[in-house]
Amino acid sequence: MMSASHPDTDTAPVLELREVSVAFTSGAGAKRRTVRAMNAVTLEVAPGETLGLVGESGSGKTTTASVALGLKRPDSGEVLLLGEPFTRSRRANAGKLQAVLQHPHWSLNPRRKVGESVREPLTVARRDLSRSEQRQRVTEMLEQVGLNPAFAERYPHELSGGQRQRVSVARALVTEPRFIVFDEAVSALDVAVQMQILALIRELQAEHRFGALFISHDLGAVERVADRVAVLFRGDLVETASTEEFFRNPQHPYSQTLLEAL
Amino acid sequence: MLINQRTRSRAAAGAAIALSLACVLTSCAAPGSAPGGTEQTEAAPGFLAVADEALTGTGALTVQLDYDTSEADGLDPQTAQTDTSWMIMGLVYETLVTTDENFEIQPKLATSWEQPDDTTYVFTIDTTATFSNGRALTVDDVVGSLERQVASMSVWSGQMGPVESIEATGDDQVTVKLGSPYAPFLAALANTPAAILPMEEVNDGSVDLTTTMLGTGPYLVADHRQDESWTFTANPDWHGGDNLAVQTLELQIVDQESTRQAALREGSTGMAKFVNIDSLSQLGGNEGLQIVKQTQSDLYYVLVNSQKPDSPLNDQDVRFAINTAIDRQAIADIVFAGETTPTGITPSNLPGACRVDELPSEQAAIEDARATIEETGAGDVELDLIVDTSNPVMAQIAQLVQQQLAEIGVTVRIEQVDTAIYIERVFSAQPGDFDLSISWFAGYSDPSMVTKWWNPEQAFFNVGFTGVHEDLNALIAEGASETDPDARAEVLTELCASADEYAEMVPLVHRPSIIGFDTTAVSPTIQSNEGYGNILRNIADYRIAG
Amino acid sequence: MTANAPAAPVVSLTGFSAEYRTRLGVTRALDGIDLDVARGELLAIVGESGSGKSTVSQAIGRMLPRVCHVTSGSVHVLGRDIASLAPDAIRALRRESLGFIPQDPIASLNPTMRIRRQLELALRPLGRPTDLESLTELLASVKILEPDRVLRLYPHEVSGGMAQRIAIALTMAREPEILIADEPTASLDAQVRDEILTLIVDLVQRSGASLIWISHDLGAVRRWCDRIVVMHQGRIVEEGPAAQVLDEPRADYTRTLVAAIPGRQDPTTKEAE
Amino acid sequence: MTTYSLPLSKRKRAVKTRPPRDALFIAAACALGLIVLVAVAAAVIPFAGDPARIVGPRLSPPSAAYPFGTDALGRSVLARLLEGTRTTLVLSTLAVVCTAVISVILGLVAGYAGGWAREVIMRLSDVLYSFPSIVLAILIAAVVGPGQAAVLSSIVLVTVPLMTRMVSAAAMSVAKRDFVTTAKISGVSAPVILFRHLLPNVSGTIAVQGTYALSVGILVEGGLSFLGYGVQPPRSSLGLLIQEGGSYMLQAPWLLFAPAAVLVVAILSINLIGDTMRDRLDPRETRSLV
Amino acid sequence: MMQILRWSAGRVMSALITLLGVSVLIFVAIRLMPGSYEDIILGPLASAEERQLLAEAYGLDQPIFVQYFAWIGQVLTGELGTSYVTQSSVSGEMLERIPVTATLTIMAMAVTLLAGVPLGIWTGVRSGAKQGGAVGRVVSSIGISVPEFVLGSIVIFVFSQFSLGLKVGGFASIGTGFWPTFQALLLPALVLSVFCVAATARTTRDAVMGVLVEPHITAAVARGETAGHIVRHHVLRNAGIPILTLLGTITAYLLGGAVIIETLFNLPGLGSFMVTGLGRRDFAVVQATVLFAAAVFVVLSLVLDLITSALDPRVAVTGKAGS
Repeated sequence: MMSASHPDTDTAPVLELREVSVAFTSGAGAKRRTVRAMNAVTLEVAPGETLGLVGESGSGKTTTASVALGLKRPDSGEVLLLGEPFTRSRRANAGKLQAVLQHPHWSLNPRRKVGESVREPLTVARRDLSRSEQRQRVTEMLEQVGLNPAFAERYPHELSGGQRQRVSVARALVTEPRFIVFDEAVSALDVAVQMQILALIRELQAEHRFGALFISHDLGAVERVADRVAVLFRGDLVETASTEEFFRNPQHPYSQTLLEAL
Repeated sequence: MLINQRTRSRAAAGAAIALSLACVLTSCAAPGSAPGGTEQTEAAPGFLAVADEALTGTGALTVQLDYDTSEADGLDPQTAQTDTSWMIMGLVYETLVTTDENFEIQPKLATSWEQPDDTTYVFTIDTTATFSNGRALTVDDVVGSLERQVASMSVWSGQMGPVESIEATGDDQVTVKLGSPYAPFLAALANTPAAILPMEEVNDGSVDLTTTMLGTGPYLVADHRQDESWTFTANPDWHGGDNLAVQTLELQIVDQESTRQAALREGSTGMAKFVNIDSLSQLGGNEGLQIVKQTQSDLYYVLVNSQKPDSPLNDQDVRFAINTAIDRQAIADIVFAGETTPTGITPSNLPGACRVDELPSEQAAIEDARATIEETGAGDVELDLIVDTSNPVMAQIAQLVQQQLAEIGVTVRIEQVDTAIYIERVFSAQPGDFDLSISWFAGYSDPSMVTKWWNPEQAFFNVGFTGVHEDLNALIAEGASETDPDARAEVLTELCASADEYAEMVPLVHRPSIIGFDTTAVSPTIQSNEGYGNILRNIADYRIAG
Repeated sequence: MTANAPAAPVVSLTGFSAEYRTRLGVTRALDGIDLDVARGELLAIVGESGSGKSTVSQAIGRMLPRVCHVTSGSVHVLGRDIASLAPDAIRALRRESLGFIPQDPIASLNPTMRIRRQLELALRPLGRPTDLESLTELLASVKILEPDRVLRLYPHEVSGGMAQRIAIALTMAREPEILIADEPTASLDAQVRDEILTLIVDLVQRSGASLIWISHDLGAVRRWCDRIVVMHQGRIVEEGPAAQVLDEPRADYTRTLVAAIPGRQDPTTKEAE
Repeated sequence: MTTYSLPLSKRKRAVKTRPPRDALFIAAACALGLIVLVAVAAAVIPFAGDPARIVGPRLSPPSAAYPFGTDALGRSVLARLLEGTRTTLVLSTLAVVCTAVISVILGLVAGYAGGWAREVIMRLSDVLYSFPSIVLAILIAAVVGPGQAAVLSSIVLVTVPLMTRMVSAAAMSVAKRDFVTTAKISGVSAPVILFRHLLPNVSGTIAVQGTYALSVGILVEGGLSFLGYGVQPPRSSLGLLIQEGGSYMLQAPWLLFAPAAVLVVAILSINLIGDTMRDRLDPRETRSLV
Repeated sequence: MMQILRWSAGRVMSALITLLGVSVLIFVAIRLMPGSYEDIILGPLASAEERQLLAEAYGLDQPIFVQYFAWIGQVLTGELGTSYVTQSSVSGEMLERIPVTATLTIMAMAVTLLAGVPLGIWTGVRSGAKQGGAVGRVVSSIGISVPEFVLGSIVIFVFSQFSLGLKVGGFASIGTGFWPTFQALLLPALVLSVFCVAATARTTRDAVMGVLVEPHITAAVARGETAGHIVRHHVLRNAGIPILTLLGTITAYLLGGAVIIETLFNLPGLGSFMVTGLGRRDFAVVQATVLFAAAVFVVLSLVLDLITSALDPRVAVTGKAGS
């Protein structure tokens, strides 16, 4: 596994999970079951790198995402963003991390114009920019994600699923965060549209050098966008390898069954 | 959106509503009754209805009243304050004497009495009478009861006048001596608070007067559910005879006027008491029902609070101006559709009462009143006028008084409060926490009895809003002690004028009492005039019909 | 247009158009569809979401939502124009001849009732035996391992694959002549998908019924279907035998669709970036 | 940087057709509009005269001189009806606005914050909700003092619990949406999330519950006046007029039916408008089995 | 089974907290009301000493929280205190009045269930068809819009003016055998049920329409099952939850809130007992009746929650209805 954190900030990992464990207790009495979502998971994401995280539903992917985003405090273990543990207030990390989540239908506030949704992170992280400067950044971002800037004036219900997910990506990048989590970001889209979004992410990452954690149950998508792949099986991190290595000969039996199913 | 006559009836066809509309159009109801009210013929002199002797059957009678008795001392008659309590307790307890349709004193437990001089009364007791537990009435019961009443310092002990001594002067004779002549003494003895109690059982503690009633009267209590119903059964060994037609009497407490009307219409009650003057015309049309209007000596009055610090009402001229502005006849015509008459302090239906049109406020001119208000600047202070929600008529009178006072530049804000708040702000608070108010009280059966309420030292309840006026108090005392009728009438007229000028308690109109009964169920005897609000006064003479 | 199969087609849509009229306005769903399905044929309809393929499947069973109005053309099932059928006639058609396999199997079961009770209720109107023994046998026929345990469970306690097997068992018990499966494996996990598809095709071939399979998964369609219809924006852009449509696509839209099949098809070659 | 020009399925520009004409909604809106218009107009130009002044003989039937007849004191019923309608509508609307403000704040906080905050708010609303409403109204009327303030506070306390629960449930479901999570990650403060993201998305629920609260408000005002704790004379309200009319039903049916008709039409149209708004704001697919 | 107990233990706790809240609210509120009990019972002619004496007799002069804990202590031991006005035990009075309100509630509920739910289902199932929607909505809206005191006054008038069999003033016969009580309560129950039937019809219609669009119903339709079969087996069970919740609220309204009908028809029920007690500032009566009404509501909601979880298994596991 990766050695201790690197002093040099350029290659220091953007996100570090050390021995992170999370357990849920559901039901009660006889039916009381404790589900171990994450057992001692350790992983890192370097700047400019995309780590693919795969696993079946119920393998702890979503829990890992909320821990990585600081939405859930782990039962044990450490979570470091840019070397710092998550603090109580989220304002401190404003602008440094962002997410693109699964449901295109609910990724944008239906009652606000698309432009305003994209501009929102700036209002917290970049108070120094004036309103018009912020609007200018929004126009640039929309162009970068391949959308006509005029979309800023439209409402979410006037956009297709693919277009809405592009807006989410724009919103995620507008504050040039160091770390982005993509939690099943494309699984609800059509195959053709998925392709375009994945290509877009690769391209923007090359330009902005953000670290990304790409979570999905779809190996095809992970293969197209991830540099390294990590496999989660019932809360355990069973294998981590480079994408090329992983797809050529998976070590762990569970990884093998995943690949056979393709 | 104007709904004219034609479309309204067409639009409502078919629905239950149409039934009532059809009824209206087919003359069920008298169109808007013009002022002056419906004339009423008396069945016999002094009686609105007389029981038909020919009917010999016996049975049950149901009577619906608007509220139940709920006194501080439970069922003890001596401290009872409301007319409903007097009526209900009057079914079980009996008094020495009673009043007839002309307010004359008639014998009851005292078969006869003489007055050797104007401060001594000697009563002959009917010792054949027995209490319902079978024990015969004795002079000790009479003496004990009257002494207990005088000592009780209750409302009624004041009305009994200056009693000095009560002694048994023979095994069927009791003599009462007064400190000074007191004309209304016999009238005071005629009301339930002066009823004769079973003193032997009271003294030995075997009867608790607050919870049980043990009297010599015609009826016994079979069951009581507070605020719901009373059930009485005839007292088999009542000294007044055991041929009572009404063997079981049920009193139902129904506070909604429309529900009482409905019950009478559909025959689920034989008799009912009404407060709303329109019951007369609303029920008049139904055959089988007879509705009579009994003139009560009770009267509505306006309270003018002269005691509230730095209120314009401290000035008697302002109060008199307000009194002048109030038009009693208009109230009688509009609120009560002409079914009642104005009254002075002494209830106008009692013999010797003062005449209303001679009152100074009736003769004073409205313009003078308006001038007084302008001079004193009383107009620029908004006065509050509080009324009790328990009786909707109060609010109607208040709205009329408000308009009448507006004529002379006095602005009034009406505030409807529930009974508890009303009593606290008007009677408990010293000084009264209000400017004007409207209330009513019983007029009793002797003109000078009610005048006592104008002397706060004897009345207590109006200490918070009435001043003490020596000259008025003197007139009140004189009115009570003057036994010669003509001389008394003069004193009372002077008394009325003086109280009218002080204008702290301004009498308005008589409080009408409407009684409706189902002629196919009962043939009652009902007096045209009533002093103590007892609509069942002649229950013993009632006959059961059908 | 394909040559007409000798026997009369079991399902034929002629010049069929429909549009959705909602508060947001009118959007055209189908634009002049001509489609015939022969008896025993395994037909796949592919296309993006919003291309109208689901609307076609609903039209066959006259299950169009209320906001969707037929503007022209007709649908004939087993030679009868379903628009003119009386309510109980269409119900009889659905009961005896048509079979539907839902996209979301768990949601297609009544959440408040145990599986056994639902099976009894569904099978009793058809006069099928509903005793415990025949129910377990029915579930075994769709390769459910412990049928008696499954019968006692509630729908939310069953896995997606298991629920789909139950749905299939329910449908096939009625021996339908036409089976319509609208993206039957969309909500299932990867390894369960193949088992379900093989089960469906096996049952269809054994019963001789025709299968209309709606999907956007070209890989799976290629393996099982005789003929493929490609739809785009409410119109059929291409139609033909599976191999020909996928290997030498004529319509340019089909070409882009085929290009979009992720590398899975051939795990060894990674798409050049 | 290549933009992908793949011809995605372009959404046909939706043709803006008029919303489906709902006859009921139109009728209800007109009826309510008429009532409000006439009541307000009467305040500006008292064409029906001063409601408190006595104009003619008591209890006279509707005629040319008195279009709606006169009441027990001889006042024009039309004038009192207009004033009564205005009082009732103004009081209920004001009360519902207060209810909405309180319920939205409590509901949003309860829906979003969850945990102990939600528990406290829910328990408070349960306490008020399980309290017999008529006793609650009388208590407030007595403590606050009879009159308009009492009616206002009674309506608020009777309608806040239900509306808070509804808003909280709606807020809870919106709070789970992705755009709220993203806002949280972007460091947006809680109050901003409440009012920028949650409030616009529960406005549908608020509007619908608002109309139902309005009709409950009118009923509470009527009930209070019926028991004598409501509006103070000589002002009138629909409840007061109906209560007075109730005892003159045989002799003067117009005293009861005029205000009763206005009250029923008002509540009926408010409820129908409420239904239509709910269908409009979160349109649902419908199916008829028959 | 254990799991259900643990889940409802939490609910019971919150129910108790709610009841505690109600007891504090009513205790404080009536003491804030101007106009005291002494004024009422002693009447206008009482002197200050008499008032003080009476206050001490009932311990009304002690600090408020002392009085509260004394009262709560009593209530927990089942002792509801004595009415100041009638000096009789409150629980005795309540026991006499509860049957009246209970019978009225049961009869009104019966009418609601027999008319409201079927009407709701009928309009719900036909919601698509043109006339189904309009008629259903107008009828149920009218039912909700007519206040009881309007309907009550009209009914009382019509039934007494034209003897249509039912008696208006027959309240006295309550408790004297089943049939007279039933007759006496039939009319008020019908008036009361108009509102409840309309409200139930509306909620049932919404619930049914909501269930009809669910995928499992689509599957059932696809299986060619008849409308009756689908409604009986699938729609009712799933639409049951919102209907039950509303029925709970309605029953609570009937038990505590039907004061106006009790006043109009002069029925000695719990509601009018509560309001007259309030008018007389009879603290013991008001506190006991309000607490009782609230307790009934809270217990009812608990029972309904349990039934809801039995109806929809997903609730039991996840703690919140799956819908």
